[in-house]
Amino acid sequence: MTEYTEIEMMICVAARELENGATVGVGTGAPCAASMLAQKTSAPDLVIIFEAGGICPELPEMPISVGDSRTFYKAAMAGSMGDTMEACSRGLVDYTFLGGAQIDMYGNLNSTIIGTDHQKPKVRLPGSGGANDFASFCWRMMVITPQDKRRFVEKLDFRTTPGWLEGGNSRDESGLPLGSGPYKIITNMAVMDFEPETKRMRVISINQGYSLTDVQENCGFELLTASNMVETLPPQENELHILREEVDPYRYVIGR
Amino acid sequence: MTEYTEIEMMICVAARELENGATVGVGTGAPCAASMLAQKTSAPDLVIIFEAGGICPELPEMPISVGDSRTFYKAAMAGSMGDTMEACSRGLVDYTFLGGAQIDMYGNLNSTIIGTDHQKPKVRLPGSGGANDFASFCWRMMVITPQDKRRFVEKLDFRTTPGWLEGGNSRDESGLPLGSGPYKIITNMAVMDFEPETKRMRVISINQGYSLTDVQENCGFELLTASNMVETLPPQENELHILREEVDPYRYVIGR
Amino acid sequence: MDIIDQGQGTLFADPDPDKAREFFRAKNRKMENKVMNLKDAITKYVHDGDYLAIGGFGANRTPVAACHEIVRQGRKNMGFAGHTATHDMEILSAGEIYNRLDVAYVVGLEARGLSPCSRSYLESGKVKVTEWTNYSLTARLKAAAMGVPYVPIRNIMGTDTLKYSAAKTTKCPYTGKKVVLMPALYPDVSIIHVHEADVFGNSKFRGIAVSDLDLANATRRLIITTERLIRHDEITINPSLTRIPYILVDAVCEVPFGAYPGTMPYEYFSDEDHLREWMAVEKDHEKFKEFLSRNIFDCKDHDEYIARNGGPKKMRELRAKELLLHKEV
Amino acid sequence: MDIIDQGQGTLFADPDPDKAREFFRAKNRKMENKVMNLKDAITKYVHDGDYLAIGGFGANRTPVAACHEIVRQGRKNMGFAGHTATHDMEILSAGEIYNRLDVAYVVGLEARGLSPCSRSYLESGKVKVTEWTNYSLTARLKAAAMGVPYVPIRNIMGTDTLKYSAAKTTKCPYTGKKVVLMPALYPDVSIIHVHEADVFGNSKFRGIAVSDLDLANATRRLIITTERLIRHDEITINPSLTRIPYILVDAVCEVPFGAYPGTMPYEYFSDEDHLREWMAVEKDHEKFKEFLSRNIFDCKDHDEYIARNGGPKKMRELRAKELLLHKEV
Repeated sequence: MTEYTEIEMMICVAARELENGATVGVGTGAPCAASMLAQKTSAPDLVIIFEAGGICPELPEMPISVGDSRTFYKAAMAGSMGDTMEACSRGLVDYTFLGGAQIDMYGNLNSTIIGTDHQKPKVRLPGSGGANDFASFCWRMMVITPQDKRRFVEKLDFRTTPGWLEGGNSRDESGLPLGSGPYKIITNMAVMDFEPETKRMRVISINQGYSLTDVQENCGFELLTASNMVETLPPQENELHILREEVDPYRYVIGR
Repeated sequence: MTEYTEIEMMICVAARELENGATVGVGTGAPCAASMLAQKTSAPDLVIIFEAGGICPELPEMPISVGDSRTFYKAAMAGSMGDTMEACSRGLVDYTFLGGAQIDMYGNLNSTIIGTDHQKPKVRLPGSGGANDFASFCWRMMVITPQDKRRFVEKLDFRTTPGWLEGGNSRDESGLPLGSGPYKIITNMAVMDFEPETKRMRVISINQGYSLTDVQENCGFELLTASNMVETLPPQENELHILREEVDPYRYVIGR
Repeated sequence: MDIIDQGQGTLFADPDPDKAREFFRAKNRKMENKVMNLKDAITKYVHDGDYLAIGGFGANRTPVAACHEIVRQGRKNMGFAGHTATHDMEILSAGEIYNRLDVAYVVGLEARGLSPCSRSYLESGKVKVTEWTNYSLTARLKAAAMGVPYVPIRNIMGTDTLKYSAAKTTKCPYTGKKVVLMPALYPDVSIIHVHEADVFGNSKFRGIAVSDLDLANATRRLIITTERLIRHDEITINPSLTRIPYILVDAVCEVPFGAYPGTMPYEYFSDEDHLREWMAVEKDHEKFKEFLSRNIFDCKDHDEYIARNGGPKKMRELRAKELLLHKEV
Repeated sequence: MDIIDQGQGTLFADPDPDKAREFFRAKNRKMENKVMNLKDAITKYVHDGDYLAIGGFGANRTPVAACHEIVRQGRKNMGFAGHTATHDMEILSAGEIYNRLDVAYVVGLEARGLSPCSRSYLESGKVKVTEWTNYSLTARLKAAAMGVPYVPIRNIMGTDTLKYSAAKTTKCPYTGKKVVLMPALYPDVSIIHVHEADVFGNSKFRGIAVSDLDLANATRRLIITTERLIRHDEITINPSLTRIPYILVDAVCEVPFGAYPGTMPYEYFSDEDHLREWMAVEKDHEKFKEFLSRNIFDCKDHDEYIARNGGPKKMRELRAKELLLHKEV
């Protein structure tokens, strides 16, 4: 059997969600690796877009910043943040990958503070950056994150970025663009989607080596389960080869 | 005595109103000629701005269109209509020259229709173009126009472009940017400004060869008169020389 | 939201950003070869009843060849954005292709005078008209580009231009100041003429942008006509120069002298004689019909139109004029 | 206008366009030589208490030299736009120059990790914070650039980001849809780093614009730092390439490697070792003090900072890295 790490696993699983010819707004790290891997495997026409203005680059190596010069290397256009965000707002961007210190059962994310006093937080985190923008505008938001109880929480300390808000129809009623919202949550243990009515997080596949119990025990809220829950297809030989040799040869992301 | 035509007269008088270091948003024809003349006489640092995006060009000859390539020849920037209009909206543009088929006592202009049925007008005119924009945003709007009763009317058929609206404080109350408004009206017979309280048109100087009676008889509404009304300084030798030899040698404007 | 004042004009295009999003969601994102001839592009992407917008500025970097082709194909009942529409408007009026018109600047050709044809068409009562200004239409395109239903600006208040527009005046909740809301304008189809494009539609042009960057974003479908096709690597070597990215583009048509008889900056100046001929001949119905046959209906394509109006020699003259070579003595 | 929802955050800059207009009315429009050294420019145009914005994107085309000079001169009580503020924020936090902060992205250096200094300063309670997002701040600058008090966008609704912002949610009168109004942000002073500028301030840069075009328009005062001064005729020969026109600019400072240790596209890549050193040394108060003395307070200017951190040899290495010369084998 092929050996792989959990981060490799998550990147490979994430890459498969991106269909050919789609657009994806990405950040640095695992999202970028997943998008690059998708381009080199099942989605050669995947279009990568960076929030600072890089549109459809040929990434020569892993960017350090979503605005560094790699993000518009041999690009179709080196535009502006307005160009990117307006394209997202108009509905031209299909996917985005986000992360955060905390996530709740509706896929809402916190990347602002830990603690309750906003003006004097216990831990100050970076804030939204472009996360709220991407999550508001892109059709399908995905999250790549390790599964643990401190991340998967009942109640966020701060709702930085919209998921399905309070579930049900609350997102559509909020004023955010219709039809957009969280899509898949990819962890080291499982893949989750959201139950269509309640918009609650739901396990749809479980990674090799883990059980549903593991997943639930590493989650601070009750997870729903899909009726046809399956085992997540593990990383394939060719995916790992391309990820290791072509996407991230210096192990910037997979070496973490 | 130096001979000159009425259009030459108006251009020379208009040019003198532009102080050095000011910005002016201009159209084609007399406004452009006046601005070019000002640059070559009293206002070498006058900055000319065109609505389609040309910023601070060195005009090699009279433009035919406010978007033709002369309007950004050796310019500081070939920008966009947004760039120009946003600069006007932010208050960076001091003067503009406009015209129209009709003008009323508050300096409002009509360049949309003659007649009363908007959907089936007696005469369809071009519409606002950038006139309403310039008149709304630039600090001081001026008009160069022949003086006659069909132009200077009691009531416009259509108020395309704002002057002082209904006079008094009505412009400030309208929502248009504060402190902007019509400044001088330059005709073949006289120069008018606006009385500060009522904002009604007021004769401040009369051109050689005309009397106040001539001016009033060629105006469809009652004109106020300034207490210190003077004779307009006629075109000077050097102004005419530069206008004829350098600004408009092919007589595109002064030959009309 | 309290409406202080509002225009009575008709809104010819739906400002709803969610409906636009549904369209854009389905739009092809692949970097594919989109080169086709202009005839096919107009057939495929410009339909009767569509709302049309034209790039450039009247007779400057205007897709004249595309306007001819629309008239040649006999489109009808279109909406049209009269955003400093001069010679383009003149052509489209000759074909009576539109019956709904957003006016900023129409019927005139700036310093050249007025088009009798455009004018009489608008005076005929056959065209439903809503009034705006140049910047208002730019702002409406900006709102669409931003994917929002409107943007507030500060013009037209206190005028009949507002009264006959479809704008609404409200109060800003931050400052208490009045602002006038410009509803988003998402054209169904637009055509922009550029200097250079690759086969995918990545486009470069020189000179003023007018409102074409927002227009390219705002429009549902976009046809690029280009003086020249270039290799894709001429785009990627300096992506800072890309003005319109391929993802917005549906068709790329190589049309040399595609803006003639208008000006193409750095390439050729307008043919003032021919533009004067247009305006003059419009005064006589029979002569105008004949003129249109010769210049549009009987021309297979723009190459033939150019050939009938002076061909390569004329183009060289207009190039010399554009480059101001007469000043280099 | 009915307010459906609104943030409780403080608005640190007045969105009133008429007040901004009064300022811009008095601004010099003459094309004059504005070249001065960076020290004088900061002294003259950056004041205690001003609201400051920094161009570029964190550690990309960021005016690092100007940030050092602001800290060196000991500015205090400033407002600051944390619009993907990474290494710029780290420097300004080291000097504790601001006490009011609009947050979009702060304390992090993206994939590099977090700045302990920025973080502890924000956790100290000494800084008043209002939350936004990257696009929200872009939109706020766009509103100011347009000379309007706000623009509507469609993000942040339903989140605490709205709750701790100073935004307001209202209903669009055209569509009935909720939109969130972003109040105009007119910074008192901003600094943008470019590749080339003439002595008047006409500026060109390559690569992504981030939000700098709107920022240049929105800000009351603007300092340009440039890798190189160029002759004015290099601007006028191709004015399509001008990104920032002179009329917006108050001072032009020639600062080679002015974005170091960040990236300047097509010129030099970021010095990742030095950026790591910054973050590492911040953990030890004494070491950090020493580090700041060596790199900021004891440096006469940016030339000296460059000399102390590898000088020409290092700059050549970073240039090779930026140009990906290691891939050319």
